[in-house]
Parts: sequence; structure tokens; C-alpha cells
Amino acid sequence: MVTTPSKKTVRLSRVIVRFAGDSGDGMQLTGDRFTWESAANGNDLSTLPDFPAEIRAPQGTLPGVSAFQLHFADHDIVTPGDAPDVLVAMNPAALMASLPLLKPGAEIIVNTDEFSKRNLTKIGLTTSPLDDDTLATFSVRPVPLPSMTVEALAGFGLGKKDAERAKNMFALGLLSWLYHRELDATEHFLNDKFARKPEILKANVAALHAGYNYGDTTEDFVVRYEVAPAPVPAGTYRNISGNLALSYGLIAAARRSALPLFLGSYPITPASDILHELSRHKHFNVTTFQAEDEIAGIGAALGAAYGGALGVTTTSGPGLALKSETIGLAVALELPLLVVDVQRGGPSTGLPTKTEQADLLQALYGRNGESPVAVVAPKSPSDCFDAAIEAVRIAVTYRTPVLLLSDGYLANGQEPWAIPDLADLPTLNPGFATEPNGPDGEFLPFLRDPETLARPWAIPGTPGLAHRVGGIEKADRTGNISYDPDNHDTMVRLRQAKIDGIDVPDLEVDDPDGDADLLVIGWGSTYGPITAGVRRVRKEGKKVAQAHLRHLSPMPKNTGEVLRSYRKVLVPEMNLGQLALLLRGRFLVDAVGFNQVRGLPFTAPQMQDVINEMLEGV
Amino acid sequence: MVTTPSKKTVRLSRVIVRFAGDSGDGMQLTGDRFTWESAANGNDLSTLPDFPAEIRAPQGTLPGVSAFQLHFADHDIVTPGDAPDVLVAMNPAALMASLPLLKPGAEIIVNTDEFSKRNLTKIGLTTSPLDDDTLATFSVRPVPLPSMTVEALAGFGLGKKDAERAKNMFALGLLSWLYHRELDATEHFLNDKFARKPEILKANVAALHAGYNYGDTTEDFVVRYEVAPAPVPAGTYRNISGNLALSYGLIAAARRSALPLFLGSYPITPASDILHELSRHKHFNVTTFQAEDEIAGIGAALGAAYGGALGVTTTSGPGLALKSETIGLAVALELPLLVVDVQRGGPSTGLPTKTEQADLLQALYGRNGESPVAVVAPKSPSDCFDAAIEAVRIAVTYRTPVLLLSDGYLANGQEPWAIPDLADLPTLNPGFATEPNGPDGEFLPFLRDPETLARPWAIPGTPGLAHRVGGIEKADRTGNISYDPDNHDTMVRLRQAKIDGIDVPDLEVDDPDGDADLLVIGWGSTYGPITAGVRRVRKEGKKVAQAHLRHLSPMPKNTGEVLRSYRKVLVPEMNLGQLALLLRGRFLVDAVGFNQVRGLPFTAPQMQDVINEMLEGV
Amino acid sequence: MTEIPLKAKDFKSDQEVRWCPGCGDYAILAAVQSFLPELGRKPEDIVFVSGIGCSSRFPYYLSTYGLHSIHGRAPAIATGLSVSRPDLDVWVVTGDGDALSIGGNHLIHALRRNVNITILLFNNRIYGLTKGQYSPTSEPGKVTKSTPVGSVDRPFNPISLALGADATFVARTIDSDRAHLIEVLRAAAEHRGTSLVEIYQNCNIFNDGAFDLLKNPTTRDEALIPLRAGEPIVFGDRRVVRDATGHLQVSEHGEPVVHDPTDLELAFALSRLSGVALDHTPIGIFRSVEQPTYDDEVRAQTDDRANEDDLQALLTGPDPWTVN
Amino acid sequence: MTEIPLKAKDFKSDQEVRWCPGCGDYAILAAVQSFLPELGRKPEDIVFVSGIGCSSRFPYYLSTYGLHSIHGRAPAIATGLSVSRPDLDVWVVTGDGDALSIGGNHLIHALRRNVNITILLFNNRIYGLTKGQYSPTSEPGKVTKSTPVGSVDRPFNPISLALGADATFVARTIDSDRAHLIEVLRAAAEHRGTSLVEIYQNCNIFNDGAFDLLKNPTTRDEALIPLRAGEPIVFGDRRVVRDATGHLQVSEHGEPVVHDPTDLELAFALSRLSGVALDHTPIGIFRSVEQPTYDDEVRAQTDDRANEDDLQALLTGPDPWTVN
Ligand SMILES: Cc1ncc(C[n+]2csc(CCOP(=O)(O)OP(=O)(O)O)c2C)c(N)n1
Ligand SMILES: Cc1ncc(C[n+]2csc(CCOP(=O)(O)OP(=O)(O)O)c2C)c(N)n1
Ligand code: SF4
Ligand code: SF4
Ligand SMILES: [Mg+2]
Ligand SMILES: [Mg+2]
Repeated sequence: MVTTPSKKTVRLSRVIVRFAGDSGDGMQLTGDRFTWESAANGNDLSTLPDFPAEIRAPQGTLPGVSAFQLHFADHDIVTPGDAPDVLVAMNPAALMASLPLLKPGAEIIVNTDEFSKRNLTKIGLTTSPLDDDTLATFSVRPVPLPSMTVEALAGFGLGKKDAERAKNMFALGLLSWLYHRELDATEHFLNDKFARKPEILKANVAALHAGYNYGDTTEDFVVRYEVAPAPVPAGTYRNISGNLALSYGLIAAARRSALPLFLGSYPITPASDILHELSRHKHFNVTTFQAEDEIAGIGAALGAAYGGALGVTTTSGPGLALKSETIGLAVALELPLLVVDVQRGGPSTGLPTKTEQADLLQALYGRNGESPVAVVAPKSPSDCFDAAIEAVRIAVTYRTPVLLLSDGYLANGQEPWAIPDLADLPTLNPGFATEPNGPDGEFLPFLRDPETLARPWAIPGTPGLAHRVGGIEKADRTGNISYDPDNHDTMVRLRQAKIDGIDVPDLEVDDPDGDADLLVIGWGSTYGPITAGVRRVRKEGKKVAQAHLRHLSPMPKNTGEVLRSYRKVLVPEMNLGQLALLLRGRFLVDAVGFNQVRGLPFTAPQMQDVINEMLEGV
Repeated sequence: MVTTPSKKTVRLSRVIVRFAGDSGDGMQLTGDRFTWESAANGNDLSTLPDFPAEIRAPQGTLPGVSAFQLHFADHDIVTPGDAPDVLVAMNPAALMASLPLLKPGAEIIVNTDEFSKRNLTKIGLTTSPLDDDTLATFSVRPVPLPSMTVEALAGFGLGKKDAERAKNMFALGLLSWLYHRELDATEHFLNDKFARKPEILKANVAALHAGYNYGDTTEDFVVRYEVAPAPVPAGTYRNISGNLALSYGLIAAARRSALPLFLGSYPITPASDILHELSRHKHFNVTTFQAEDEIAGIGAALGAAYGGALGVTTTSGPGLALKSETIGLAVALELPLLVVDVQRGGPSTGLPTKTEQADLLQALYGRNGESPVAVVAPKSPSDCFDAAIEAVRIAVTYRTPVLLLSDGYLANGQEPWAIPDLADLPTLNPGFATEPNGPDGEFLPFLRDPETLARPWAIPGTPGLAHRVGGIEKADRTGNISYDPDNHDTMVRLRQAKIDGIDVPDLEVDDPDGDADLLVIGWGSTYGPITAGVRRVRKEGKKVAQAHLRHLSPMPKNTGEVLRSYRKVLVPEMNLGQLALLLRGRFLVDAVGFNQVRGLPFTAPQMQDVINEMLEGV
Repeated sequence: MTEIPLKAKDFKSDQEVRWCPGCGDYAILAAVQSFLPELGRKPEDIVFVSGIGCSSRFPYYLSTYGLHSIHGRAPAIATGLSVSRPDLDVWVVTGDGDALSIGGNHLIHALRRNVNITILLFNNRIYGLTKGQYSPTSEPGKVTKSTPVGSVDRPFNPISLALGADATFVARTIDSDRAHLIEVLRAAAEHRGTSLVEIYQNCNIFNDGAFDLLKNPTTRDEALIPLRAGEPIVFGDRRVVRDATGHLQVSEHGEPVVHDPTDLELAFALSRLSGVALDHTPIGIFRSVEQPTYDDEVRAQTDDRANEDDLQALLTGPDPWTVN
Repeated sequence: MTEIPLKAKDFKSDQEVRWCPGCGDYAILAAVQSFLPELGRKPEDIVFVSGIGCSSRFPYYLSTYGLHSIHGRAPAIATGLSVSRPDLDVWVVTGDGDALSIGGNHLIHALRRNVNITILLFNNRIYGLTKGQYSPTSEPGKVTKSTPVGSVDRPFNPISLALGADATFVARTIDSDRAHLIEVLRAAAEHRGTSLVEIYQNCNIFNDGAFDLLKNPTTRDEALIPLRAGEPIVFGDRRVVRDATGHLQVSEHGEPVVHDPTDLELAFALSRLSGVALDHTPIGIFRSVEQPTYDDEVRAQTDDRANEDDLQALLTGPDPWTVN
């Protein structure tokens, strides 16, 4: 594609673009495609969709705004970015909802067609923000997107409504021109998507090109931008969201351990997509069971685990609460079981579509009695793949329920992922018991592996190993019901010791010079913003160390040592200080929390500020 | 009653008696009556029943043993005692099960009639312990209880079986003689109990006297004992178990706040008796609803609370797990609700009939999101009354769910209780909202009382206050659904601040000279054994301070200060260190746990030992 | 009774209604709002309790007291409220997932207990709020997000299930037929005990047209079977008759069965006339019988007859002793 | 098939049986143990899953695999096991509280899905293990620890409830009638799909004699109505007939109805012949129909056809890019 050479190109290091429109405007799709173009361009990137809470909130209203934010750069980045540089706003609601987020001077491509009196009234405005000085500090590019799209499609034999619908492709074309992107891949994508609707296909492709050409010709756009490829390791990449990566991680782990995968689940935002995804892959020996409720979901998973499957259940906070009693049973039975909690805003129904990390203590302690489990938390969307595999390793090796704590931000956020080679993934031998293990040829279902303290996984159908287990306290070794006081104490401690003894890698500290005074430590999805904040502070020439806990139970053996080797410890969390309480209680270090519970990820400047504040106090 | 003057009387300071027999032998009744006699004698006392786990385990077996232990003294005591001084054993199983508990040299009154070969075989013995040297270190009094009872009842026209059944009264009579007790009250009691069965009544009374007279005449018993009355404050006393005291506390609290009491519950050991008890008092405006499950139980209680009742739900650990999600809803709705957890051995079904205090962290954190509640724990059976009233005060004043943590030991243990005068109990004004509270005459269901941060309790039926509430995050003041990030953060913090701001009395420290180095701090039912241990250590001339937390959330304002004013802090708990974790995490003090999870209360010598160990380290 | 008769608008709250445009819930809301004045109760004496789902947002849009609770638990919460507050008119709004999936147990227990509440079950045969998974009333073979190759569950027939739980009032109606909806609401509200009203509701986003057979003028007359107490069961040019073996049949001839809502077996047989296929769908009141209600019976056992002295006596117990 | 035919004793575990002496559970255990050899399965291929209750201790006393789970959840756990292990014979043992109170939802969902499990519901109309509270099958007015002035709940009729959930196999039998029990067990075990067997069981400690009417030689012939497929429903000197309105009646005259376990309406009508009063209690198989089972259908969609390449392709997705 040849473009007017008169337009000048500016090189940028990174750009944050936000697409915002009505639920029906196709913003998620537009964002996805632009993301892909950026990826193909070699940029590093990170994205975050921002859905409305309602299925279809009334058109043109503030709650109805659906947005998609993309951060792409010529270097390694870790968050979807804070203040957008560019906003594409499809209507007044989208414009007004996004304004407070924008960087001063940001570029706003605004669809002027929608600024009717009626639409303004819907959001309580009497005058148009295009006409007063609301946008004075921004660089506004008014584009009548639907009209121009309809114009471009004249002669395609489409009704006005249908033609207008392609306006998001017009916008995408314009953006593509603006950032020097190729259109081929998106054309290819549209070919696939609308293979069976040739008119719609032609219209969308034409709108895409029209948008591109509009940028090229109009006087309104005089500068184009270029963001150079990021120096990423060689390899094959794709974009992946946390829920998808987690689903793939489960499938891969089941495959690598030659276990059938059984998912028992009940739909709940933001975890449902894992159920949806897994149910599309039944040929990988994956069974999905949409249960009548969360209790049945985990119950069935546990039943399948008892039968020798990789039992998994997926949910979000309220569902985890319901599963508490059954997790306790799994602890007592000492069977492998994966419980995935994609955390969302709480308490109670809370903020279902927002992110939060306030289920940590529930995961650790939300059951009656001393009921220890392993807890693992991924730190980024793509890391959900590895975290799932790690969780399966622990569950199967130690015959224990493992709680995997993702969250709404990881679930829906996307980032590039270096696609692993299957051959590089670890394999796992479930090691089913096949023979009696007792001194007298009997089978002792609670005789433990001396190394792991795991008990045998003796599945029904195995001759000679028939046995009975249950949730009542069991005698050590035999597993028979036992009310003996000393046995109970022994078993309580054995179950705890088994979890405490799980082999987890040491906590790694990123402390370039090894002499920082302040350690910032987090867990889960705050990894991105914390890392970005740390980088900013270091750019200011200051020293700060960073560590991130992937294993919350047990914690790495060196955790206490690491913590104690810094004068100050900062724990940023999207809760009121849950990890901080644990670190303080376990290791008696004066860890200080930075806590916000806003349903949104932290931003890099926030992290920068709080780290700086702590540094001043050092 | 005149007794042979030849027999000498020894004064004792305290005695621990254990009655042990088969489930059908009436040991609980015998123990109860002997307890009452001791109480009437003015002794201080403490008791603990020890039931078999099965409804009716096979006769004569070890699991079938039902025991009752009584500690009575001429001074203030705090536990049912450790090693019994006297055992009444009705059969070989009861003897053998109790032997390991006994004090060296203890007196054993053993029913020799049951030592048949068949009965010995049942417990795996080939020779009778009466015939070998098993009992060599004890002082054994063989009594053929059933034969002697049958003999005593010859001429009462009773069959042998029926006559034999009165053998427990024979034993009680004998004990009564041994400890200088009057028989009148027990006679009186029997009169009531068997009013409609005159033969049985006569037989029991006769057996009681026969036992007494047997002691008086036989050569086997040459010494009688006397335990002087304890110097207790003047007042009217009764014996009370924790479950009964808790039930009465609820009724009294409801009455004193003029609220109907609504209990929604599902039976579960050891909490069921509260449901049973409350359902007997419907004329106190008490409604009991046996729900289909724990979730419905708390749901109905919450519905009743929404309607203006004192909503209560009672359960044990596994049931609490099931109630998690609904407690979260109550937190979001900010309505008064009482959740009683009578803790038992866990995890999972665990040890249903045994005690434990391992639900503390579940109570505090067992819900999704930041979901703060108040937590109160009684320290003794009779204290369950006051703790229930305190829990109701907090729930109603602060419009919050309150978790009341009793346990199996408190539930079934008994102790004397100075019956309160109703007039001395606090009254409480539920303060229902009756009028709009907004600046423009509107009703703001989440406008808070500036002092307590409580919201209005506006019950349906109140004109002008109709409003909608739910579990989705609510806007401050208006309570409308709000997805606003800042509002969420505000609300999360407000809910926490409300709980943190609950007015609770300061932690009192018992440190006689004010200069101890070691503080022993506990919570819940360990109060008795800890106190007994502290007393023993002090008797040894050493210094140790003691404090006991009744409020676990919020903790008293001075808790940190108290903890920090001791060089060492010891936290004995019947779990793996739950309070210790909290104290360490909150206050950064190196609190050291002493933990046993045996389904049994701590003993005084245990406490004495561990305190001494800690003191040595000081 | 209020002095000035209330109007539908008096039952509207100030909250913006946020269902998808075209959702069947709007029609039900409008019908309920226009029916409520008839109840003769003040808005403050009415409570709507709901679970979670699109349908469960209902209480926000009414000017009555409202409690938007958690998924599946509304019948339990309403039971506690109804038992302790006989002066209120308690309604439950729920969906097919809320009532029949996670909340199935509370539903059948409310029905068997016969608590005085009126349950409106919006059956759109799909999970709306979580964006389109199949529900326990979805037809087998349903392709949804969670069943990409088709569901394999046999669905519940909510009417049969309710009758199996011995429900005292069971009815069915349709979002689009306002007059019928209101007629059924009226009977349900009048019934003392638990009333269950299944309302076929269109979810135009995830399950559009599920009930078109019953709405389309060219098909509905052959599919919809109106039930009216004491009247022969006839529809279009057909009727429901009993065959020689005592079974119900749809026929063009023969003596039509006369509907009797006190006849449980008849109600059950009518509920089986068609399953998910809807080809013969009775609407109206399947069963309506008077039986003691749980809350009335509970209250008959409960009072505040006991006074302070009784309380003091209770605390004192039969066996006190005195220390001077 | 095992080489040497197994005997009842081969299905006994080494654990001491710990029910109260005289409990009806003993008779059921003995009957099950003597039936199991007939199954022709090795003990290790059989799994008994139970909930919590006296009855739920059952698995401990069998030499098969056994899972004593938590209160009310056995059907859910068994569903996961049955779906993932078609080679096993999966049984559920539960009580009236376990299955119908806390576990009601899992029960009706298992029944509607038609998962291949056999459920034995020991109905003693009381909570045994928690020492005597009334259950959802206790007769109204029941005086128990939790209802000292009598319960006021209308009980479930478990057979009606199961039929309302469209269960494909529903039967009832009695602890004391070993031959009948085994006959019903046999049919239940043969049935593919969810079989529900209600077993009237005496709890001699907390609800002694609950079913004496059906056991006492002087009353049982007038009360017990044996159902046999294809046979007229007659008992003592009476019969079940259809009256003019098509309803079932007990009568001394008239043409007896012929039992047809494929006729759902008939089954439902039979289940209503008597309620808790037991005066006319059908025993035997109420319903038995062949329908697709959930687990078979799920497995028909599931396989491990996809290989390593497919997995690599899945991970790679349609849109990868390469950085060199
Ligand atoms: C405990 C719990 N589990 C799951 C969810 C997620 N969830 C919300 S509504 C819903 C089902 C909605 O379906 P339905 O009841 O039919 O209502 P509709 O939206 O169709 O009106 C689910 C699964 C939840 N909110 N809470
Ligand atoms: C979650 C939970 N709630 C309550 C209990 C207490 N509980 C154990 S068994 C039981 C009911 C037993 O009745 P049923 O199912 O009829 O069995 P039965 O003992 O009569 O055989 C109850 C309420 C429990 N163990 N777990
Ligand atoms: S998703 Fe369906 S049920 Fe929910 S509001 Fe939209 S149309 Fe209505
Ligand atoms: S309590 Fe009843 S059901 Fe339980 S074992 Fe004893 S007799 Fe059997
Ligand atoms: Mg629905
Ligand atoms: Mg029972």
C-alpha cells in the first residue's frame, strides 16, 4: 500500500490506545485486531478489556460503554498501561467515560455522528462536549464514522444499518494507517469470519481500506507514528488471555500426565470462559460437566479424581465459598484436585466483572478445622499456562487439593505468549497404586511416601486395593475410622507437614546491585504494575528490589530470609492487606501494605509513587 | 441418716470422679446427680461428659464406653480435672478405657459382675485385669453391683433385668455415702422423673439407699471423705452447660431488646441442642425453623433479620463452611445476624463429638472478598450466656453479622452458674428507622451513624422507607448499585472500619505483681485449663501473667500494648496456631504457640509444664 | 387499604431499567406493576426477594421493599421473612437457573412446606446473566457456550417437579400475554401458601424465539392449551380427552376433560402433555388447593405469652441452690 | 466375571458393624451382601458412595471400594465417578435427611440427568445419626427433639418427587422383606440410568415401629400393595381400580389396573395412593423406562482422538507470529 509521502512519521517508544463505544459497536473485536496487528509488527503488548456489567445496558448510556485498552511498545512491557495516548470514542458516553483516564494532550478520534441532542441527554449533557471547551486540552480529530462508512459502501447494495455496522472497521483502518500497520492479516481474518456472508465480508474489507485511505488523504491527520519492534527472544508467539492460557495449561498438564481431564463447574463471571473453552476440546479426553451448582461441580470433580481423573473445578469467589466444605473433604481424603478461583470484586456478589485479589485468606483458611491446601497464583495472563501446570504437578505429586488463584484482570487481559514446544513441557507420572503396600500384604491407603508424605492413589478397579475412605478422621496408615486423640493430632500434623514440605522453587529477588533497602513483594496479577513501577523508580536512579510470590502455600523456604534481608518491605495488594498479614505473622517482619480495592489493576505511576514514598522513609 | 461412727472421715481439698460404663448404663444421669449433690454441698465444680461417637455402639466394647467426669473442690476450680482420683467402672471396657487417665493410686470401684470371659473377649483380653497385676498400683474396691442391686430389690416384684437397671443408683448411693452427701435431693429428683412409674421409682430409691448402706456397713470401705464447701459469692446457683447457657443468653438478649427471636438451623453435632432447647421456648416469641440445610438455615435467619427479628443460626464447622456465602451477603447487607459455631474436630467431618478450636480463621476469613465480621468467644460453659448477650449487642448496635465461637467442650461441659437477676441484664434498643434521613426528605439506607458507622435498620412495613438492597456493591449513602471504583474502595474500607470501631472492653491482664515476664494468652474454652495451669505455676512461687481474649474481631484496643509489655507471650490453642498467627501478624510480637489437636481439652498439668518450659527460657 | 387507589406508576422505582432492549422481562415488569395496585396493599407492605440472574434484578425496579440476594437462595430467605412477618406480602422472583439449578432444593422445600410466598419463575431456558449457558430447562441438544456440541441433559419440567413436591399452587403463563399473566398473578397472590408461577420469558440475546411457537399467530392456537377451572379443556379445534386406559390425549373428537385444579393427578398428567417441545402447552392454573401453610402453623405454636417472671424461672431452672 | 462364584461373605469388610442393635440397616446390609455376588462383578469394580448419616456408614461394611463423603453430596460425587469410569458399578447409599433434606437438589438433578448410578435411600423418617430430629419424610405432627410440640411440615413423598423429576427407575421396598428387597435391587442394578430405591427402614432407637403397619401380619395384607409389571394390582382381598373419572381407587370389586412401569402417570397416581399414613402402600417398581443416560451421552462426545500434534496446534492457535 502506497501512502502520500508528504505525511511525516514520528517514532514513538510506546503507545496506549483505548477503543470505547457502545456494547454493540464491536470495540472488543476492533481492539483484538489492532492488538494482533501490533503483535505482528513485533511490538510487545498488553491489553485489558473493560466490559459493562449488564448484558446489554441501554444504548448510549454510561453503563453501556464497552472499552478495550491496548499498550504496545518497542520494549518489554508489563501492563495494559495507565493513561491512554489515543482514544477512539464511538459516542458521547464513550467519550465522557474515558476522558478522566486520558493522558493530557491525548489524541481523540471521535465519531461526531452520534452527538445528537438525544444522545447527549442520555448522559445528562445539555451541550455537546465537542462544542464547548471540555476537550480543550486534547487533540481532537472529529470523524463522522458511520456517514463516511456508508458513503464508502455506496453501491455495495447494503442497507444503511448494515453499512453503518462496518464503522468499526473504518476506525481500525484509520488507526492502521496512523501506526503504519499492514491490513493483510485483518483481511485474512475477515475472510474467515464472514466466509459465509460474502456481502458483509466485502463491506467490512472495503470499510477497512476506506479508513486507511481516509487517514492518508485527509488534512486532519498530518503525522503518522511508528513504534519499532520490541527486542523479544526469537520464537513463535501468539496473544493469549489468562483464561485461555489456564485452559490450555490444564489440557497440557492432563496430557503430559496421561490423565483424563474432568472439569466439574458451574458458570460464574469471570471464570465461565474456562468452562466454555474446555468444553470445546473433548477430543483431548476432556470431560466437562456443567453441574447444578458449585457444590456439585466440585463434588463431581472429586468423584472423578477418586476414579483416577485429573479433577478440576473452576469458579469465582462466591462459588469458592460454596465449595469450602467439599475442599475440606478433599483435604481429608488426600486426593489430587484442582480448584481454580478467578477472583472478582467482593464481598458477596460484589463487582462481578471487576478484578480483585481478596480471596487469598479464604483460599488458605476458608474451611473448618485445620485444613491445609497448596495455593498457587499466576502473575500474568500467559503465566496462567505455567501456573496451571505447576498446580497440577503439586496436586498429583502430593495428592492434595491445590487452589489456583487467578483474577478478573488476568482472565481477560491478553499479552503475547511464546508458544511452548510440547516436548519441552514436563511429564508427570500419576503413579497409581497397583499393589498392596502393607507389611502383611495388606493395603494401607494412608501409608505415606516418606519423601512427599503423599498417600497412595489407589483407584477403583484395582484388584487387591479395595478400601474405604471418608471425611471422618482416619487412623494413620490403615485409614480406618479413628477417634483416638493422639492419632488425630498426628494426622492433623501430617496433613500440614505434607503441604509445608511441598517442593517449591526459592523466591527469586530482582535486586540489580544487591544493595537495595526496600523490597517490594507481591503476588498474582499485581506483577505487571509493580514491575512497571519498579522500573520507573530505577529509571529515576533509585534502588529497589522486587520479588513476586507464585507459591502462597507453602511459601518458598527462603521467604523469611529474603524478607529479613531488607530494611523495608512493601506489599501492594488489591485487598486490605492479606498477604501482608501472612508475611508479618509468619516471619515477624514489619511488611507495610499498599492497598486499594477499586476493582481495577494498579497503575505504574501509582506503584512508582508508593515506592518513592517508602524510599523517602527509608 | 446415721452412719457408723467407726468409719473415719478424711478432709480433701478436691476430688475428681469419673463414672464410666456402657451407653445403656446411665452414667450421664448418675454423673449429673452426683454433680448436683456436690453443688448442693457447696463445692465448686466442673464436669465433662465423654460420649461414644456411635448412637449405640455394640454393648461392652471400647467404643461403646460412655463416661462422665466431675471435679469438685473446696475452692474455685476451672476445669473438669485431669487425672481422676476415683473411677466407677461398670464393665471391663469402661475400666480399661479409663485406666490410662487415672491418678496413680486412684480408687477404683469396679462392677465385678461384668467380668465374664465373653465380655473380656470383646475387648481383646484373655485374662481378667481383676486377676492379674493390671490394677496393682490402684486401690480396687470390687462390688458386684447388679447382683447386690437385685438382692436389695428382692420383694419389689421386679424382673431381674429391671432390677439390674437400678445398679447405677446403687453406685450413686455408695458414692454419696463415701463423700458425705445427702440423698434427699436425688430422691426428690427420682420422684419427679418416675412419677408415672411407681415401681421403677421405688426400686431406684431403694437401690440408692442400699448403695449408701452398703458403704456404711461393708468392711471394704473404711474411710469417708469430705470436701468442704467452696467460698463462693452469695447467690443462687444452678449447674449449666454451654449449649443451655447459650440458648438462654439468646432468649434473654431477644427479650431485653424486645425483638422476636428467629432461629434458622440445621441439626449438627455438637450444636443441635441449641436448636432443641430454643424450640422448647416458643412462648418467649421464639421461632425455630429446622431448615433443609445450613444454607437455608442462615438464609431464613437473614430473611427474618431483614424483617426485624433477631436472626440467629447455629451450626458446627462443616455447617459454617456451607454458610460462608450467605454470611458474605449479610456483610454486604449490613444487617444484624448471629452465627453460632460450636466447633468440633476437623477438617471435614473430622471428629464430630470431640472439641477443637480450629475454626477461628474460617470465622474471620472464610468468605470471598474483604468481608469483615465481629467474632466473640465464650470462655466457659456459663460464660456462653454472657457471650451470647454480648454478641447480640454487637450485631444489633452495629448491624453486622457476629460469629460466636463455642466448642464441643463448652457445649456439653457443665459448671455452677450464679443465676442472674433479669433486672441486672442490659437492655438494648434495636432503633428501627422510622423516618427518612436524607437531606431532601428521601431515605438513604446506607447513610451511617457517625459514631458506630451502622446503617439504618429499616424494616418492611415502614412507610416512606421502602428501598432495595442486595449483594452487589452499593453506593455509599444511597445503597443503589454502583460499579464506581472509588465507591467500592470507600465501601470496603467503611465496612472494615465499622468492625474495627466496635466498642469492646479492654483486655484485662491478671498479673498479680505486675512484673511477670511471661504472658499466657488464650481464647475460648482453653480458659479453664490455662487458668488452672497458671495457678499451679504461681503456687510453685513463679510469676506469670494471664489474659484471655473474648473479642477476636475486633480485638481490644489495648491488645498490642499488653502483648508488647511482656518479654514472652505464650498462646496455647487446640489448633495449629491460629490466634498466634493473628497476634504475630497484627502486633509483630513473637508469640509462641502451644498446640495440640487431640479432640480433648488441655489439662492443667500440661499447661503447668508448658508455662514452666517457657519460664525457663525467659 | 390505601385511601387513594394506587396506580402502576406508584410501583415504579427511580432506578433505570437495565435489561437488554427487547427482553421479555420488560413485559413482565410492566404486567406486575400494573397488577400490584389490585393487591390493595401499600408498597411498603410488599417485599420482593430475588436471587441472581437477569430476572433477579426485578426488585430494583419496583417501589416496594426489595432484597436482591444470592444465587438460588431467595426461597429460603423469603421463608424466614414470611414466617416472621405475617403482615407482609412476600414475593420471590427467580430464573430457571436460579430456581431450578442452584436453588432447586430451596424451591422444592418451600413448595412442600407451603410457606406463604408467591414465586415468579422467569423461564427463558438459558442462563442470561452469565451470557448464555444452557439451563436445566434447555432442550436436549442445545448448543451453547458451555455445550458447543449440544447439551445431553434431560431437562426438568418445572410443573411436574413442583407437583411431585406436592406444591399447592402451580401455574404457567407467558411474558407476551399480559392479560393472562395478570390473571394468573391475581390467582397466585390470592392463594395462601406457596404459589409457583412459571413464566415463559424470551431472552432475545441468548435464546431468542424459544417460545415463538406459543406466540406466533399461525402456530399458537394449535399449541396453547388454556386451563380454566370447571371448564372443558379445549383449544383451537381440539380438546384434551381421556382415552380408554384413563390417559390424557389431544384429539379432535370426544368428550373434553373438565379442568379441576384440585385434582393432582390430572394436573400431573396435563404437565406431561408436552415437554420441552411445546407442541401442546397448557397455560393457566394446573393446581390450586387449600392446605395449611407452614408459616401459619408455626405461628400457631409461637407467641410471647411468657413474661419476665417466666424468663427468670427459666434461667433459674428446677434445681437451683443458694449460697449465703 | 470372576472364576469362582463369589459369596455374600466375600463382600464383607473387616470392620465391625456399629449400628444400634436391632437397627433395620443390618437387614439391608445382609440383603445387599447376599445380592452382590449376583452382579457378577468383582468387589474392586464396585464402588459405594455415601453421604453422612447412620445409613451412610454402609460402605465401611462392604469389601468393595467405598467413599463416605459429606452430607447430601453423594449423588454429585457419584456422578463424577460414573461419568469418568464407565467400567465401574457405582452405588449411592443415603438417608432421608441426606438425600431429601440437604441433598435434595443433587438427587433430583441426578434423576433428571439419568446418570448410571443406583441410589439406595434408607428412609427411616428421622435423623438417626444426630439423635432424633424429624426429617422431610416424617409425618406431620411428629414430636422430636427439634419439634417438641409437633412438626408442621408437609412431608415429601419421595416417589412422587422422583417421578416429578422424571426419574427413569423408581422403586420402593422394605428392610424386613429380604426377598423383595433383593428382587428390587436386582432390577435397580440392571437398569441403565439412575435407579432410585426407597427402602423403608426401621430406626428402633428414634422412630421405632414407623413401618409396623407394613410388617405386622395382622395389618400388612391390607396395607401393602405389591406392584409387578404386567400383573393386575391386587392385594389381600382388594385391588386397585380406575374409577369413572380415570382416578385410581382401592376397592373390593372391579377390574384391577394392570401395572405398567413404563406409564409415568400411572406411577405417579400409584405414588399418591397413600401418603405418610401408609394405609395403602405400593411396593415394587413404580417406574422403569429406558432412556439415554447422561454418562453414555457425555462419553459419546468425549474421546482422546486428539494427538500431540493437535495439542501443539491448539497451543499455537490460528494467529501466531514469529520473531527471528
Ligand atoms: C454462587 C453463584 N454461582 C454462580 C453465579 C453466576 N450466575 C449468576 S446468574 C446465573 C444464572 C442465571 O440464569 P437464570 O437463573 O436462568 O437467570 P436469567 O439470567 O436467565 O434471568 C449464574 C450462573 C453467581 N452469581 N453466584
Ligand atoms: C454439613 C452437615 N450438616 C449436618 C450434619 C449433621 N448430620 C449428620 S447425619 C444428619 C442427618 C441424618 O439423617 P438421615 O440422612 O436420615 O440418616 P440416618 O442417620 O437416619 O440414617 C445430619 C443432620 C453433617 N454431618 N454435615
Ligand atoms: S441476556 Fe436475555 S434475559 Fe438477560 S436481559 Fe438480555 S435478553 Fe433479557
Ligand atoms: S439411630 Fe436408628 S438408624 Fe441409627 S443406627 Fe441406631 S437404630 Fe439405626
Ligand atoms: Mg434463565
Ligand atoms: Mg434417616
